[in-house]
This record gives sequence, structure tokens and C-alpha cells, in this order.
Amino acid sequence: MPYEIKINEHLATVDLLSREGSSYLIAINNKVYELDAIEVERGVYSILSDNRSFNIELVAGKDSKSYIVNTQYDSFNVKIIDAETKYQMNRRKDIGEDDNMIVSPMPGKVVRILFKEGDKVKAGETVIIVSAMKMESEYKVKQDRTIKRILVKEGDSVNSDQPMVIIE
Amino acid sequence: MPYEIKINEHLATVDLLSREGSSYLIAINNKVYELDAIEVERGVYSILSDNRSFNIELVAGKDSKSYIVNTQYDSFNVKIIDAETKYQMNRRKDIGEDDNMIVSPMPGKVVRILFKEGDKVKAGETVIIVSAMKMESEYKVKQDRTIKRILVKEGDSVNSDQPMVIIE
Amino acid sequence: MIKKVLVANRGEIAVRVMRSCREMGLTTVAVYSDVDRTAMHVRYADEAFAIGPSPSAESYLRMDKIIDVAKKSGADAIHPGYGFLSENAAFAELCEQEGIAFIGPSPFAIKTMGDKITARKTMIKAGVPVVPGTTEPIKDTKTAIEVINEIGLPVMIKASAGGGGKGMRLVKTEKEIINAISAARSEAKAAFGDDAVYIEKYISSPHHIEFQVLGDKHGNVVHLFERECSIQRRHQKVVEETPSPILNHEVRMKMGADAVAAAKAVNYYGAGTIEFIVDDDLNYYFLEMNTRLQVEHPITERVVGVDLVKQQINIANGMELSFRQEDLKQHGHAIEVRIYAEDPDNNFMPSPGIIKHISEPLGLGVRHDGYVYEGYEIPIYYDPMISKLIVWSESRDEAIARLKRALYAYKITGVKTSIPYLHRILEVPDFVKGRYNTHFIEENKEYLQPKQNCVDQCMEVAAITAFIDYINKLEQLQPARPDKHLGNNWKDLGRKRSVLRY
Amino acid sequence: MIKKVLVANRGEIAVRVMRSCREMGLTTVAVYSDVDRTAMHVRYADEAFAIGPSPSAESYLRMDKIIDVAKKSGADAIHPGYGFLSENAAFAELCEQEGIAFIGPSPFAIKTMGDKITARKTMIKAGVPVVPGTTEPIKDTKTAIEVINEIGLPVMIKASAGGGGKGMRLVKTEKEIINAISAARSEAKAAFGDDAVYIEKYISSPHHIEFQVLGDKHGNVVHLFERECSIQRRHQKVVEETPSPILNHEVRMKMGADAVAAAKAVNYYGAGTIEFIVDDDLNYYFLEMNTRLQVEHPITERVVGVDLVKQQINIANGMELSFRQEDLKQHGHAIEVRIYAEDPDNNFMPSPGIIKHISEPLGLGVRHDGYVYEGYEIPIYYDPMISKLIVWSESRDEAIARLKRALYAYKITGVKTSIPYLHRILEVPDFVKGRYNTHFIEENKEYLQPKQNCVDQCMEVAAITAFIDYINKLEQLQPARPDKHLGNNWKDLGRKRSVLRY
Repeated sequence: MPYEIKINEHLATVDLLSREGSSYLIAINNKVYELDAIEVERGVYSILSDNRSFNIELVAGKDSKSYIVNTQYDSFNVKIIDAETKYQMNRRKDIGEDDNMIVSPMPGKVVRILFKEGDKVKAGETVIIVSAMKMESEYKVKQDRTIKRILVKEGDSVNSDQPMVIIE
Repeated sequence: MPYEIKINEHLATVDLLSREGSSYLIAINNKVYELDAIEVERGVYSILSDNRSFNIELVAGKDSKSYIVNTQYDSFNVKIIDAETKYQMNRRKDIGEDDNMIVSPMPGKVVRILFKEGDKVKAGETVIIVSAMKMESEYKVKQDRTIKRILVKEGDSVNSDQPMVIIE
Repeated sequence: MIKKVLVANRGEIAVRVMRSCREMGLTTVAVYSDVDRTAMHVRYADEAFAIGPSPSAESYLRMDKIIDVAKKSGADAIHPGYGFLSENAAFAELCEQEGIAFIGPSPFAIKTMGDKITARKTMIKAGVPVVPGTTEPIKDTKTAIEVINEIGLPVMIKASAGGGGKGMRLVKTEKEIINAISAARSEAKAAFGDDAVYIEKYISSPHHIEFQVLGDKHGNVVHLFERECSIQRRHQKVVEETPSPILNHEVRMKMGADAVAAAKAVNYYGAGTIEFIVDDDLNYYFLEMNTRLQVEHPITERVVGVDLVKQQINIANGMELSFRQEDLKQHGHAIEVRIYAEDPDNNFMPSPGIIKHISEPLGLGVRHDGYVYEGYEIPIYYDPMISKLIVWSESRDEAIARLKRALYAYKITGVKTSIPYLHRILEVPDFVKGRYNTHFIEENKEYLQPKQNCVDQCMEVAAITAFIDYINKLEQLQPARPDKHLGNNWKDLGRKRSVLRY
Repeated sequence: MIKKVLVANRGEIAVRVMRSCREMGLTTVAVYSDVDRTAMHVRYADEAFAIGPSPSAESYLRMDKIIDVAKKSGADAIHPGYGFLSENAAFAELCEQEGIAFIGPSPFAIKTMGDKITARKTMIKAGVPVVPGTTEPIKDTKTAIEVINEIGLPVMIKASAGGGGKGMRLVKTEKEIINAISAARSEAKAAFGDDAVYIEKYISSPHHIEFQVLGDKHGNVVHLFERECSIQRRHQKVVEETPSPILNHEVRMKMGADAVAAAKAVNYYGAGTIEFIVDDDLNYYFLEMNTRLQVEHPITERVVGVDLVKQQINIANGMELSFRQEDLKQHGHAIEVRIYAEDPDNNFMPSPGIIKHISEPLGLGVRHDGYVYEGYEIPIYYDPMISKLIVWSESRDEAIARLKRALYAYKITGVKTSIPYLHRILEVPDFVKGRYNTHFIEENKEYLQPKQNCVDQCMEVAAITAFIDYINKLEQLQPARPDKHLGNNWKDLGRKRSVLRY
């Protein structure tokens, strides 16, 4: 049974053709890989493919189907798309995309909010400043936007992944 | 509820008096310790007792009640003795003590067996030679003994903790 | 003689100081804030004492609490590390009053060098070259404008009490002057409670080169050569190396002699650093003195062969320096990079979190000074530096190759790190040639952009690995249900081999 | 020029060789036996090829398979590491025939030095002092007795083809002679398929001191000074250091010149080691030459500042040595200890198994060459060495203190290691004074006995920690049942803080 898989912004089809011990025959977009894969350390796989040696680190994403995958020099976001995921992806579209929220990626403290609800902001303008680890981070919008709701106030502590501002 | 605990060959009584978060008040043989204990790495505890800092490594023993405990320079065998353990200890005495077996502590190959069943061996004599990791290890008896049963033969592969010879 | 040392710091520097104490047979005492109970310095020390809540103002900066622990524990000396109380003259004085040895310079030296304008005057008196500019703090905008007109543009406006880039403004054109002055003053006021500024000639194409000095309490001062620290991002050093690729023997010796003169001008004892600004023609000017151990001290230790922390302790013990200037030589080349918990591909956003996995680089010519371990959570309250990687080799080229090799093997998951960014710096032609100044990062933005190094196969292998992990985990959750679609020959043996053995 | 190197080895040395290859920009090819699929050298290499079952005779010693992988992968050179095929002249010849560069000496040099008697004759011809003894292999017991009577007791009987202590017998009294000869011969026959022995004067109180040499293909040979390797257990080195605490400058220079003469006598190129036996009066005699990289090469690298693997590769490339004898100096003091998976308190029983947890020592002056990682299983098929810890410092005393500090921080659980034993060696007065010979271990048995260092509190804390772990685990297994006896104030917060955060 082939799975759909999302690698950064690319979609691919992956299919397990056969397996014996740690040897896998896997097709990705109809290209077939024969490889030996062993989890040698917690979250670290040693992969031999065509005698090339790869060390691949997997970091758990938000759910059991999401991974951050680190190769030697690069990092990819990989998501396995099963039926449940597809359903959730469709549903999420209805309540607004992720891009419509400014989310704090880590714990910190809100230093300044530069706009109020209803304000129009231009591409590149800073909306909110959060301080963490002795450094202030400015969160900007990439396109012209309108501030829909502000969920925090100056001085608030925020947790990681906490939505702070909803924009549209 | 006090527990009995065996440290190498010593027996002690341990009792948890109170606990708050990672702070423990524990009596060992009526001597009271106030300490802060946190498992900081898998199997490694950081202990602060009377402001002294200890790093204690715990390695699982044969069951969930047995530990090898490593302090900075020493290593102790610690066993928590609950009702089940007491029962097993009594039972084991009936079928012969551990000392009455020569056990291979690691995987290897039997190179030579120097006696046969029924032979009498003198203290310090080698009974069996096992090879592993490019080295031959000789297993001797500490006191005058009689070979009761030999469970392996020369050339056999043995696993770790496999009994090889029963003596009496 | 010192027997028990309280280390009033945390992170890698606390552990590094304790290592030298241990080698000297001294007992170590750690202090820790709430969040640092599980930090490595607490685990490494012989004794550890809690000193309060996580924000440093309530713990690591609380002189009273630290002195209190010193007394309770019977510590006869305090090593302040860098940052926190290391350049606080009041703290050094307090230690003195309480009869505890402060492992650092005299309060007088800290005070004199801590104020940029006093330091400047002292240097002029000592005959050490300084950047043309004001000698008095300027407290009003009008005087500032006059002075700028006198020195001539471009100039740099700096907070008198400042450091770390706060309250600094570059003025290139006349029309920027007024805005720049008021911005610098208000920033200085906010950051240091003092809006006095001073104004200096701005050196375009500047190199930041500093000299390590050591002085004892008997008036002997030597320098341990230079460190080239021009690669900076937002005034924070990123890569340091020694010897500097632009110095020659003659200028090095002259600068070294001036560094010694600078230290002698304040009767300096302990370890200190004289920072110089150097232009492309190797004209150099005194910038400031750091009256403490520097983050980048290991490259000097490696090339000169001296343990600077042990020297600090010996000096605090009143011992004379065991070497003279002519005994010291530079051997080979050392480079240090600082590894931060930050996301270089996302505006260097700090990335606190739990270290899930770490593989440290090993082998020939590699020194690693860190403090994190698997399962450790990097807290949000302090500097996000994880570790310092220091390499040495006979030649600069080989040192760069070795650093690349070490970074290749250095793996941390759980938090984002600056490792990929450091890799890119090492590839920039200006760095490879050793031709760079403090504008390096700005001028090489293009080179420093994230590049996708692996395409096709590598990306596909990455995706497949995630997929394999997913189906394996799925399999483990459903042990009873035979998954027909998982292919043939599904054997116990194979399954055992492909899961982690713990 | 070499572009792709096959490393025909495993363990720490395979990884160490690959590190230097990576620094030189060379692609690396690993070979592995069945059990080594997950070994670090496979993970570190760019490419990896399976070569058969786990016993080395069926994999790492199979020349045909290794040559086959070299061809398949397009490797243009093979580095043999140490052990396995590194001193196999037939393999070096085979590489030559197949047009693959063997990174090592010529087959002629390997052959000449590999046979102890030929080597001895060659040395006598070259004017290098040798231990008084036979020059011809002795194949019968009668001749052996005659020769022994001629040389005079004590003598050492050694297998002609031998090494590693096999087929060796010390004879002190007349009545031991016959038994010793027949034992040595049968052991030699069993180990090497050749029962020829030779007989040498036995040096009581001997020091084992070896000189590192490097030769190029243009006839240049230099030495990189000595390594003191007298601390041996069952003829296996345990601690090595450089400089030797007993040599003086004059003897060092004379021995170095003889080492160079020894290498030149076989037109040596590549890295090699001349082993000398030295008595208390600093009389020295050629013992043997190791025609490969030694386990203990890092201490030379540290003190002389040369990457020996890179030199080997440059030499194999036909390049001339980039330095002359007078360019080489010894800086400071380096010590290496070998960490084995063995139980020093139980007759040094090998202790294979899974590495459950490892904390590697870091910081100033510490080099660590290892290959294991958490979750890795040390196999039973090969040498049980886990890693080498190398420290450097300005002085020998400080180097010993540093090594103690590094061992203090080096933690491995899952297998027993020799770390506690090494600690004890560093405390032995004879070692501290630098007054030791190859009888060190035997003569200091008492000092090297396991000592219980911690009593009372420490033992009680150990027991309590196990108890805490036990009650915590019990608690986690019974989440629904509130355990009344577990004391008051049982709060979620506290529980969270005291369990591991992953």
C-alpha cells in the first residue's frame, strides 16, 4: 500500500515493496531504493544505500507522523500522510491556515506589541517583540495584512508554540 | 514502610520518611539523610546531600530489584528485598547456592574442560577454559570441590550467564 | 594558599574552571539558580548550593548570596568566570573585605578599565595609541555635534558605560548626526542608567585583534600574543583564531609591548585582555581592556601551551609568574567557534530546549569545552551558548580542514544550533584567504545563506528513513495483527536486528 | 595522487584514519564484518562494503575480499591501520600488483623486519646495538641448551615468527631450561605454525622505549623522538608517555640516530617504530621494528605536532617529507592510556556488551580517540579496546593531574572498563616519580589492588539512590493506586521534576 509523504513542500509517493530483516526495497516516486536501515542510536539511523553510508537523525515532530529529518548538512520536514492526516489537512483549511497566526516558537516574554486589533500592517513591518535568552526577537509579516486578534499583552509570558496574534 | 536492602554483603533497613518533589527524607539504619535526587540522564542520578554533589549511575541488575550502583570510584551491588525476593532467596537455598555453579559471564567458546564428572578438584585449580575477545579465561575453584555435573563440552559456544559446571 | 574555590558562574566556563581546580587538587563549590539544579556545573562540583530564582538578577548577580555561600562552605576563593560578576569592582571589593580571595584583578583595575573614558585617558598617559576622539564624557547634544565636526566623519558614538554594542551608533553623513546622538543617549540611559556618550573616529575596514596578558602581584606582566576576533555578528564574536592572519612579527611585538604597558598602567594582576582596533595598514589603537578571562581564551592556551585558569589561581595565591616574556612562543594555529542554541536559518532565533542526542567530535587536535548532556534542557534565562570547539594544527589551512572535520562529526538534536552556519563561514573565500575584517558577516551575506547541499538521493533517503521509522513504530503498536502489506519474509530475527537494542 | 582510501580495519583506528582522510578531502571506504554493520567506522565512512562473517579470519584478514572491494569502489589506496593485515608483506605485495597504493612500507621492509632473526642480522650489519644472543633460528633443543650455556643465564627464549608475548619464556635457573624450550617451541608452533626459536640475554629491570620514524620514497628518514612504553600487563602496553622520564638529551639523540639508521638499513618508507630495550644505566638494544602505525602514536603527534596518518598518505603519494630532523622538537609532555572493556577486579576478564551510557571527558589538553556510542554493542570477536585517552601538558606532573581529571569525568556503563585500574596506576609512587620498568605492574600489585575509596556516606548514598529509583519505578507502574506510605505532599509538580525529561 503506497503512502503519500510530504518533504518540505514536495509531495512524493512511497511504497514498501519488500523487507527482510533490516533490508528494505522501497519505491519513492517509482524510483526503487534497496537499502539497509538500522536505528543505531535513539533517533539515529545508519543507512547503507548502494554502498553509500548515511547517518540520518529523526526528531519527532508535532505528532507521530511528522519528523524533522537531519542529513549531514540539511534538514527536512517530513510528514507521512495517512487518511487521518488528510482529513485534518482539509479541516484546517476551513479555520484558517497556519500562516494567519504569529506563534511564539519558544518560551519567552512579550516585550512590545506595535499594533492593535484592526490595524493594517505593511509587508516587513514588525508586529510583536518577544524576549528570550537575553535576546529580543521581532516577528514581522511577509505581506500586507490586517491584525485580526491579539491574544497576549505586553509583559505576558508565552510558551513555545503559543499563538500570539491572528492576522488576515 | 521500611524495606530491607542488601549492599554487597551488608544488610540495611531503608525507610522513606517523606518526600516533596525531588527532596527526600530517608532513613538508612536509623541514620536520616535529607537529599535531593534527580535522574538527569538515563540511569544517572544527581544527588545533593548536605550540599555535597554526587553523580550516581544505576545499571539494571538481573531483575527490577537489583542494581549495580557506580559512585565516583566504587561499584556496589544493591538489591531491594521485598516479600517476593525473600521467598525466592529461601527457595534458592534448597536447590543449591550460586557458588555451586561455574557460569560463563559472557558469550564465548569452551576451549578446554580439565576434569570429568565425579573428579575432586583442589582449591585454585582450573576447571574450565573459555575463550572470548582474543583471550582465554580460566575458571578456578576457590575451595576443594567435587565436579557434580558438566553441562557443556569442548568447542561449545556459550552465552552470557550460562551455567557450565555444577560443583559441590 | 587557596584550598576551596567557589565558582560564581554556570555553563561551560564554570565547568572549565572546575576542571583546572580539580587538576590542582582544589575542592570546588558550585552555586545554582532554580533552573540550574540539573546543570553540569552542579554535577561536576564537589559541593553545590542553591542561590535563588532563575533570572540572573536574583541569583548569579546576587553578591550577598554568593558571599554567604562562600562563608557557609568555607571557600577561601571565588572565581567569577566571564560575564555576571566578573567585571564588577564592587564585588571584587566585597570579597576583599570578607577575606575571600577574588580570582581576578584588583577593584582599582576593574574600575579604571571599566569606564571607557578613564581607560582612554590612562592609555594616553601610558603612551598606548588610542583612536582619535573625545576624552571627556559628553552629556549634551550640542557638544557632541561640535566634537564630531572637529574629528571629522565618519565617527562612532558609544555609550560611556556601555558594552555589547548597546548605545552604539555609526554616523557617516552630516544629516544623521542629531538622530544618532539622541538614539545612542536614550539607549545608553535605558541600558546602563547613564546617558553619557563619547565619540571616536570611525575606522572603516577595522580588524578586532586582542592581546592576552597575565600579571602577577609582584609587578611582572607578560603578553601571550594575540587573538584575531574580527568575525562578529551583532558585535558578538563568532570565530576566533590565533595567530592573526594579518599581523607580522614586527607589529605583533609592538602591540604586545603596548598591551603590557596598558596593563602596567593600572598595576594589573590576573588574566586580562587588551582589545585593539587595527586598520588594513596595521595601524592599531587601544579599544578597551577586559579585566577577566575571555570566552575565546582556549586558542591562546593551545598555541602558547599555558593553562590560563591555573595561572589566575597561582596569581591570586600571590605567586610570581613562572615564565618571562622570552619563554613564551606561538606554536601552530588554533581556531575556536562558538556553538549556540539558535536557528541560523531563521534570523538566529534562540532555540532553548531539551538536548535529545549529542555526538561530540573527537580525535587529533580537537578540544571541546561544553556543558550539556543528553536529556539536559537548555534554559531560556541565560546566554544560549552550548559549547566551544577549538582546533589546533601546524598550519592555518590544516586547522580549517580539521575544524570542518570536527563540525562534520558534531551532532546535536533537540535544539537548533549554529553548526551549519559555522560550516558556511569556513567556506567563504575571504575567510579561507584570511582576508577579513569586522564587516565580514555583512559583506558575505550571500555566501552565508543556507544552501541545500544534498539533492535528489539525499533528500529521498531522508524521506525514506522517516517512512521506515514510521512503519516500524506502527508495527510495534500492533504486534498481534499481521500486516500483510508489509511485504514477505517478515521474520522475528529481522525485526530484532532493525530495532534499537537497549 | 590518492583520492579514495579504503581503510582495511575497524574500531578506533579505522575512524582515526578516516578523520585524517576527511581533513585531506579524500573519500573513505569502510569494510565490515557481519557483526560490525553498526560499528562507527561504517557510519563515519562515505561508503561501506560487507566482507563476510564476524571472525576476522573470514573478513578483516581476507585479502581477496578487501582487494575486491577496493576495485568495486574505485579506491586507489588501502590503509591497513594496525593489527590485521598491517604487517602482512603478502598483502602489501598484492596491493602493488593490483595497482592499489598500500599506505605503509615496502613488502621488503615488512618481510625483513617481520622475521626477528633477519631483522637482528640486518641491525648488526647497520651498526645498531642488539641484545646479545643467537643470530640463527634454533630448531632443536640440544643447540638451544648449548647456546644458553654460552650466553649465560638469565635468558629469554622467543618464537622466531612471534609477537604479542606468545612463545616467550624466561629462564632464570638451569633446571628450567628444557621445559622452557619445549614449551616455547610448542606454543610457537601452535600460534605461528613455526617452532623456530631464538635466545637472548635477559635484561633485568628493562625499559621498553620506542622511537617513531618517518621515511619517504626519496631516501629521507627522520625520527620523531621516543615513547616510553614500559608499563605493560602480559606484554600489552597499558600506559605510554613521551618524553620518557628516564632518558637524557644525549642518549635520546644517540638512540634517535640509531633508529634512523635501523630504518635506512631496510630502505624504509612510511611510518614505523623502532623498539629498544633499555637498562637502568641507559644501555639500549634494538628489540624489533613495527612496520606500521602504533596504537600509541597519538602521544608523538601531540608532543611533536605532526599528523602521522597524513604523513603516511603523503609518503604513499610519493611526496618528500616536508621537514628535516632539525625542524622537529618535543613540546611538553603527553600520556596515553588504553581503555579496555574488561573487568580489572576480576582477573581482567573481557567484558563485551552494550554501551548503556557514555560521558566522554572534555576540555583543555584532552584528546579522546574512540569509536563506541550509546546503544553500541562491543562484539566478542575482536580486541576489547574501547578508546584511548591522551592528555598533554607543559610538565609531566601536570599531565598526570590532567589525566586523573579526565578519567574522573569519563563514564561508561553497560560494560566493565579498565578506568578504575588506570586511576590506580597513576597513584603508584613509582609511576609518579617516573621510576619504573616493565616489571612495574608485577612489582606494584599491592598498590593496584581494588580499594574501596568511599565508605559510610558514599555507600549509603549509593544504596539510597537505588532505593529511590526503585520506589519511583514502582510508583510509575501503579499510577492509579495512591501509595499512602510514600509520604506527604506528593504533588504532580514534584513528580515531574524527579523523572527524566525526554
